[in-house]
Amino acid sequence: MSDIDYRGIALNGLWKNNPATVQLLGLCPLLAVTGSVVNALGLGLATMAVLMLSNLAVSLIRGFVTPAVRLPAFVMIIAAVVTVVEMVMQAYTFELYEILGIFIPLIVTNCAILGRADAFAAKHPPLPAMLDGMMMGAGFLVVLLLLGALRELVGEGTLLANMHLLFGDAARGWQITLIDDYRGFLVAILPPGAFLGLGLIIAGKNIIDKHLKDAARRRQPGDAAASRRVRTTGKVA
Amino acid sequence: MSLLSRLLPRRRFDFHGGIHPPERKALSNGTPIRPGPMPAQLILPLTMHIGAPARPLVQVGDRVLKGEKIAEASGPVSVPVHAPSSGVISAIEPRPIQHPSGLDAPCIVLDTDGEDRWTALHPHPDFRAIPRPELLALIREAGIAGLGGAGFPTAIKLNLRDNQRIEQLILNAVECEPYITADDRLMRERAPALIRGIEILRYLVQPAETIVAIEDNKPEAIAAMRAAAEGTGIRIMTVPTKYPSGGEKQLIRLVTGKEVRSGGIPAEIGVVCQNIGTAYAVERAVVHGEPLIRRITTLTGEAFTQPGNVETLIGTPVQALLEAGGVTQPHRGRLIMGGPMMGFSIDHPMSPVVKTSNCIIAAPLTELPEPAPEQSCIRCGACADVCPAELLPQQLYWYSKAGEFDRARHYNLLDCIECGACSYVCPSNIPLVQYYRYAKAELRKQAAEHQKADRARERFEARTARIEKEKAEKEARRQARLAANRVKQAPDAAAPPAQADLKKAVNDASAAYKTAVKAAKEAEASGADNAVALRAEAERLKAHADALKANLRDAKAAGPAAPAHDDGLPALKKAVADASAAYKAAVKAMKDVEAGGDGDIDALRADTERLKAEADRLKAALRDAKAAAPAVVAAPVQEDPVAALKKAVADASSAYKAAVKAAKEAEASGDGDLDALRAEAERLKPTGSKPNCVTPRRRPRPHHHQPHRQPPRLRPPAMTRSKNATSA
Amino acid sequence: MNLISVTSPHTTGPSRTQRVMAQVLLATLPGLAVLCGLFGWGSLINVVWACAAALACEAAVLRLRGKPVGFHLADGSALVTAVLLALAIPPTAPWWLTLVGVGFAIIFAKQLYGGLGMNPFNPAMAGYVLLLISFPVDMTRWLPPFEAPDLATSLQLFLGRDHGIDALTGATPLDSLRTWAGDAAALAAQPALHGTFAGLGWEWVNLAFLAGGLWLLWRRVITWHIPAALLGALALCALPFWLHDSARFASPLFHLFSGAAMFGAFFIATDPVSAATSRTGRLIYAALIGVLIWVIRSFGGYPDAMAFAVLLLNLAAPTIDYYTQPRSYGHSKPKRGIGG
Amino acid sequence: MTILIAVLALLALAVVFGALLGFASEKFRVEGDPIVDQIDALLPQTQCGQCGHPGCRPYAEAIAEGEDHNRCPPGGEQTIQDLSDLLGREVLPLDGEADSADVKKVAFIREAECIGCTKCIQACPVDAIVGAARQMHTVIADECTGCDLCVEPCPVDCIDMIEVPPTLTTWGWSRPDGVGKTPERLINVVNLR
Repeated sequence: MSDIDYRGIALNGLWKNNPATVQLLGLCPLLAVTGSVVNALGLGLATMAVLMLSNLAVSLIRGFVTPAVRLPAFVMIIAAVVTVVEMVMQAYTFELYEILGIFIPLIVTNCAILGRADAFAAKHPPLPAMLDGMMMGAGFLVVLLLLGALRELVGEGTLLANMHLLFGDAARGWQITLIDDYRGFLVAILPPGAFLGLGLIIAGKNIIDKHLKDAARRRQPGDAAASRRVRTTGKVA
Repeated sequence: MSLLSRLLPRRRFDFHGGIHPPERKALSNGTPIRPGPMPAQLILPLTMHIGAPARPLVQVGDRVLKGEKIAEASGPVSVPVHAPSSGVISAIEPRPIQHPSGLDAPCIVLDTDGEDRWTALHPHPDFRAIPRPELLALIREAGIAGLGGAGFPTAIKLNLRDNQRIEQLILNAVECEPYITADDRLMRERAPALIRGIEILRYLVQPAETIVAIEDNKPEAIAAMRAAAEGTGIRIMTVPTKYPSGGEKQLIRLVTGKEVRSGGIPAEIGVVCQNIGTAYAVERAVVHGEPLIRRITTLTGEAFTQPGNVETLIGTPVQALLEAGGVTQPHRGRLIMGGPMMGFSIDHPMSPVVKTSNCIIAAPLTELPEPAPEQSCIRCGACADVCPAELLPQQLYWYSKAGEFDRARHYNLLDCIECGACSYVCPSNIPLVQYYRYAKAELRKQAAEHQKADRARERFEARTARIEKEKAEKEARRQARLAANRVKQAPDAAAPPAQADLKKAVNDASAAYKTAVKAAKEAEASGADNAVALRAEAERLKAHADALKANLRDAKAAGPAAPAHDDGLPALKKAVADASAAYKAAVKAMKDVEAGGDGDIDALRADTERLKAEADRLKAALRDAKAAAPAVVAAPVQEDPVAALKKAVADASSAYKAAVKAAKEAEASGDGDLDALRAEAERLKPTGSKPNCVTPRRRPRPHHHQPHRQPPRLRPPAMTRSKNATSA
Repeated sequence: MNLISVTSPHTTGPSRTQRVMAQVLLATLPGLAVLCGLFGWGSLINVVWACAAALACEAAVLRLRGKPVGFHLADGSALVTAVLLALAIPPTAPWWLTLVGVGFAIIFAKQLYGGLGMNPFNPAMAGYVLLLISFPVDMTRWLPPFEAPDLATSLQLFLGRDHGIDALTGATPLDSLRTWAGDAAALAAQPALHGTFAGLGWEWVNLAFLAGGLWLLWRRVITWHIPAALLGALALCALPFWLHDSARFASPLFHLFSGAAMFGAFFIATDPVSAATSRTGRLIYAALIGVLIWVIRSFGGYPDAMAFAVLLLNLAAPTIDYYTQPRSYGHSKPKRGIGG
Repeated sequence: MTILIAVLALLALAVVFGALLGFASEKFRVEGDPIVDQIDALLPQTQCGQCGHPGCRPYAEAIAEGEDHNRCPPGGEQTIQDLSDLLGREVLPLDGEADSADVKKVAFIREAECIGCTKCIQACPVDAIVGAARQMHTVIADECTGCDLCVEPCPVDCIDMIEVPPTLTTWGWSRPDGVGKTPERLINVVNLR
């Protein structure tokens, strides 16, 4: 564990092992709150903060917790961190807190967080653990934002509406109306839209991955002509 | 079968599903049976039936007469082959035969001489004079295998166990497949002979009632059979025209309402089912003494200019029949042996007609066009509606297609009779039957592979064990050589008292080894899985004993030791405690084994006795020592013999426990848990730091209460020895 | 010798997928004719447009999936989906509405699941539900019967020109019932509710679809199980409640002949791909659809419920099949579990 | 003070549940799942060593300890799939050389050329070669797993791997080509052994 591959951690969280599109974790809040960019951003940031803090805490206690009780311990840490985040949001972005409602406390049950605590933070020192939390959170946030933007755009024809909920009155003018006089495609805002949208995002990622893989294979010189031990040298008479 | 059931109108039964394909029987049923051609060459496959191939009795160049046996049955499920005409055997070699695979199979090729000279025949017009077993042998020797279906040796079907009561003998004259009219014509023209054949079958199985089932689309045949059966008590029963009512299981359901258990045979429910053509062959064989060398085969399909039924010699190449039936050459389209539903296409026109070939269809593409491409299944469920076995063809299709053969089997794939009704109705042209055949073949393949893998694993493990053993023996020999050298170098000395205990330990260890060997042998004899592991365990114990022996030798070499009282009371006490703990453990283990029933109780009991004696002896020694030197200072001058003794006792008891464990495993022989044993061995290994060698759950209780503490490490014997050697 | 060596059976029955699809299409003609007669050319225009859109979508996806386009297009399943969907949406639907619905039905509900035979949901109904929840206003704008607009108006509507459309529209019988349920006087005043024997105009639509359905039955394209169970269950549910409180609950006759009951029973629920397979299973499946239709119509948020009921039971179809497996010959009881 | 109580209460809960869990994990410990046996059962038992282990069992042990489960050419894709199902691991492409087909092979010694060196006997993992020093060797075809481990050691190169053709008893039907394919010649012969 002497040299930590920070680049690998970042890549892992953002792309290769993205919690939302690859591990398919934490889909409940993901699908529920991504009706608009601001909701997505709010929940994404909260999740990211929780991931970082919980990973840090778990990493710090990793030497003291026996394997048998590690999960309850992790859950307690995560619950505490979530409570903190919830209170902060209640204090500073009350309206958003109201909109996101139950999904803030529900971050506790986001498997991505417990998963990272158990799979990574419990086995690594604090700094990489925190970075991992940040990157996983960022990966989650990116997917949330993408899905939020997609659904907001298709459903309402706008982007970045109601950003003042998160950034204060200065953000009121940020709204971009891409299509004037848009009739609204309601299904995108409704729950089915979340499933369809996420499905499309995952499909898109898989397509890109496939292309990358093909490209990588093309770049490599063909070593397909490996020696075959089996020699079929005859036929039964 | 009482008066009541005779008075009541007979209930009509039906089977699920079924289809009504165009019958197309008028093509061939209008003309009388005519004799088949006499080809220049007859090809007689050695497998015309289900079961083992027949064994040739002739050699190339032999001259044979018509009806002469040229190949004999090679097992219980097998039938002989006879020469259908006189001539010379020109070859015994693989030829293309009547098989959907198109593979070649060994055949006897007979060049006919045109004389058609019979061999001597032995007719038995009065079959009732022959005892039943002899009649069965006669039928078997005549080479009769079911003429309607798969070709199962008839004698086996008729050979009933003594306690078997047959309610119904059913003669299958349904002929439900389209096109085929062989049985129809046979019944129309030779009904009296058929009834005679049925009487023979009746005599053989002694059924409560005999029923000839004929589809209601053959009125002439029904009339002829009714007339011939007058006064015999044989019931001629018409069944509605529906495919596949001629399937054995379907017919039984149709006639009796009973169902043959999946995987069972009709005789279980008191039914014997025979094809009507078989009855004719039986009549020829018994009454005329003529073996099965010819059969009625329908030549049909629009490619025939003279379709009809021919009485053809078995072994006639299809090509000769095509020519006899006036098929324009070359024939383009389908050439089918059997009916259009269950027959198979033959790709080689020189394939011969065999005992089961009831029909040759030569159909141009206009009549039976090329199959259309398979389309997506739309789950219409038509296949399930027509399946006569009441399966879910669609599920079977999905599973077969996806390679989930176990699931297909779970959905009773093996009950599929491959009648083709599902494929017939499928709107998407899915070759369902082939999917099922493929899945069945894969299941067979898996079973074969599994069997083969198991055998390979056994052989591999046996080989590994053998190599291990050889290695261990080599190592033991080397150790012995080394020790011998050392003994030579050191001067012999009188054994100090402590050595007696060491000796004892050696004895114990070798006894444990012997017990283990015995257990292993027993396990091997009973073919238990853990035999190999037990063997390895025994080897380990042997090495241990050897090491202890070496120890003893070393101790001897170390020269005269301090007097007995120098051992110190505490050490002796400890030894006593250890010994009694071991004894208690042994008692416990013995009780366990006794409770378990079998196992090596005697050996264990002997062991226990031995341990008890040892404990007693040690106790006595302790008493003596106490009496002799009440004031001796506890601290011994010389530690080594004590340490050695301690170690020896501990080792012996651990070895003993291992042996107990091994015995227990042997007791559970059969479902031996190799892994547990391996883990055990692993734990016993010198690196393992656990003091226990018995599984935690079965740990003998006394251990917890004894002051005894085993040394925290179980050294490998070799190390123990070297340590002692250096310190000595 | 030029022999074809193929597996048995060597002969096949007359049934073909293409023929099945064509017969379904033919059987919709009476219904389409009556719809056109009552509500103008909108339905016909939409049917044609939907067919074109469906073929295009199907061809595009098949191409992307690397499948033989012509071979799969030829089975006619895309056309059936398109026609059924176009018949279900209002004749006032503009072109883009149809396009979105058909596109979703073909691309998402059918091809993404693997194409014909693999889709768990009825594609036409999936497309319909998508439109219904996305564009509730457009999807409930039916015209009053017997006041069919001329071809030009229909075309204008189809092209999306708002032709004072709200002035043209009227409530469907089921809509009126839902709005005024419980108020006997108001119900009596609703002309839509009082046709010859059921909802005004819609009774003829349903009769036409019934005729088409009976023809399908006669042609053995469908079996009686699904329509009979569906309609029977719907009527049976409606009967006691109607007897109990006829001001709140509609009569069985009204239920059967005023909405999409006949269309659904003969054309939608009978889709073999997404329905249950066994005969018993089909009876249960269709009866549950009937019950659900009545429940949603009487207590739910939408006036008609064919699409929702069918989709819900599509979900349940595998389970129904699982519990209605037949007992195979020679076995004492049906196999359970999935094996493996 | 309130915070302190809350913290203490939580801590107490943590301790109690921790103790409970610890106790339960000792008390209800599951005896080691013989996963190795399960893996071993899925391996084809050719004992060919192409995975780099001396036999299937050692490879099964290695897989249980985390080695990739895609190193078994005789098992092919199916074995990888089965192992993935068993272990809950990702399906990996077959490592190294892809065995060309399902073709079953057995070793065949050209007996005229055999010098009786016993090298192949030592190499055979299933004791399927019989012979003695300076005596001609021969392969028991029924026991041969077709692993070809005997081919390499032979100093005179007298061992062939030969395909086993299907016979009437080992014959099986092939899978139809699927949707869109005209079943022109459906009956392909598949060898079952």
